[in-house]
Amino acid sequence: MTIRVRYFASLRERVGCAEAQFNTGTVTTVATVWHALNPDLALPGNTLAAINHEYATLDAVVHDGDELAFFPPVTGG
Amino acid sequence: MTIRVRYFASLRERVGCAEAQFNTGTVTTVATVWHALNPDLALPGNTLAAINHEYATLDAVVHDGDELAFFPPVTGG
Amino acid sequence: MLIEIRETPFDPLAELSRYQAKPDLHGKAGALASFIGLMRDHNEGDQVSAMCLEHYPGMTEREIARIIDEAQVRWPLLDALVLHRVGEMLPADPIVLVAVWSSHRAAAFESCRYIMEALKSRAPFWKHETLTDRGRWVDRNTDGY
Amino acid sequence: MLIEIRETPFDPLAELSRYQAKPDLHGKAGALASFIGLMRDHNEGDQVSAMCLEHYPGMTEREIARIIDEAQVRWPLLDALVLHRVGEMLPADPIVLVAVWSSHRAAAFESCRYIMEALKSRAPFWKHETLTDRGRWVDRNTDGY
Repeated sequence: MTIRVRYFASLRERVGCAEAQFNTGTVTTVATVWHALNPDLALPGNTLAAINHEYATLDAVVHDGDELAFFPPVTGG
Repeated sequence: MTIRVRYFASLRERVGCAEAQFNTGTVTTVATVWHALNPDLALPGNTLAAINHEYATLDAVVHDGDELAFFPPVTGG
Repeated sequence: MLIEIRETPFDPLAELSRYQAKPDLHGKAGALASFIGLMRDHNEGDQVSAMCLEHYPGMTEREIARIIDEAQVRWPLLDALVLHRVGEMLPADPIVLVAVWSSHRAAAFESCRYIMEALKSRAPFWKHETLTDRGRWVDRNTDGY
Repeated sequence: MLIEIRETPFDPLAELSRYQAKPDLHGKAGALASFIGLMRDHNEGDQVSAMCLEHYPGMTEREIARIIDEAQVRWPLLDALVLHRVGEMLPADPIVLVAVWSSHRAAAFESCRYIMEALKSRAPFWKHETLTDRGRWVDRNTDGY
């Protein structure tokens, strides 16, 4: 299955890219995707994640075709 | 001494006038002025009073030249 | 700071735009909280076709100024604007505008509501409604908290 | 109900005027509470000369819609309008407008603040400030209560 991964704001700068693709044959969680794609970068403690535009926890399961986003605390308004 | 007395809104309609003058030679309170001017009309329980544009209690003393106002609960905004 | 009682219809958003252009707010104000009270065509289950707002000239302005002073003691405000209509009005007419500028939003939100609630409970205004078949004085304001 | 993300400067009071003209609000709305967030020229002791607001297109709009839905469950609202700026902006530029119409003022005040606070804590926007000598990401929003 294929997951579209997106990074925003300061986290995008730290990771060094805005978007990546993740392919796997097994059941995968949000945290697993991060570690597989960023083996040398610990997930910052305040990172937020969203699956298909909805907030998700780090142990949430991702499915084929999902869009998974990682971003720092929001600062709008 | 002379006190200018004003009535507003529904209280003006009950009293039947917007403005009256009260003359006395002795020390006088807000309640005394009402009773002297309106001997047949008990002061409605929710009436508010102001002396010179500032809220006053019924036992506040009025002085020569004061403007004393009586009015019902306020309903602006 | 500006407090005005208006005897003719006013456009609160246009007034707010004009006031907001003050150069001392530029770049300093991070938050503008405002409240606009509008005349409804119904009240307590009855249709209301018109309304007349009476006030106590002089005391009204002083009482609103005291309320704004109290708010300025409690919160760090940059500026405040209060406009209130009096006289004959029709449904949908603006009755009152309360606007507060501050650096941060908590002060703006809280002081705007404080000023509005204090105005409703203390500023000497009285509403007389015209219903289909009669007129009536509004006898009290509902609690806003 | 309207939610829009704007990539160019907007005039929140003019937008509010336009939206307020909707015929279904006429005579029904007794209260309009609104909040406008403006860019300040200073933050955390530093001068800020410009700002760039990033967002997550799609999720931002959906999250704000969820927030308004929550507010509509909690309070009897007649209508709501949320506009938010993204991209490059300068001090004094409007960043966000939250406006709520209701029959009565308590619902308008409380839901306006609720929507604004929820937007600040949940809607995916990120501010990057240009200071005199460097740029920096704003790392978190201050608590608004």
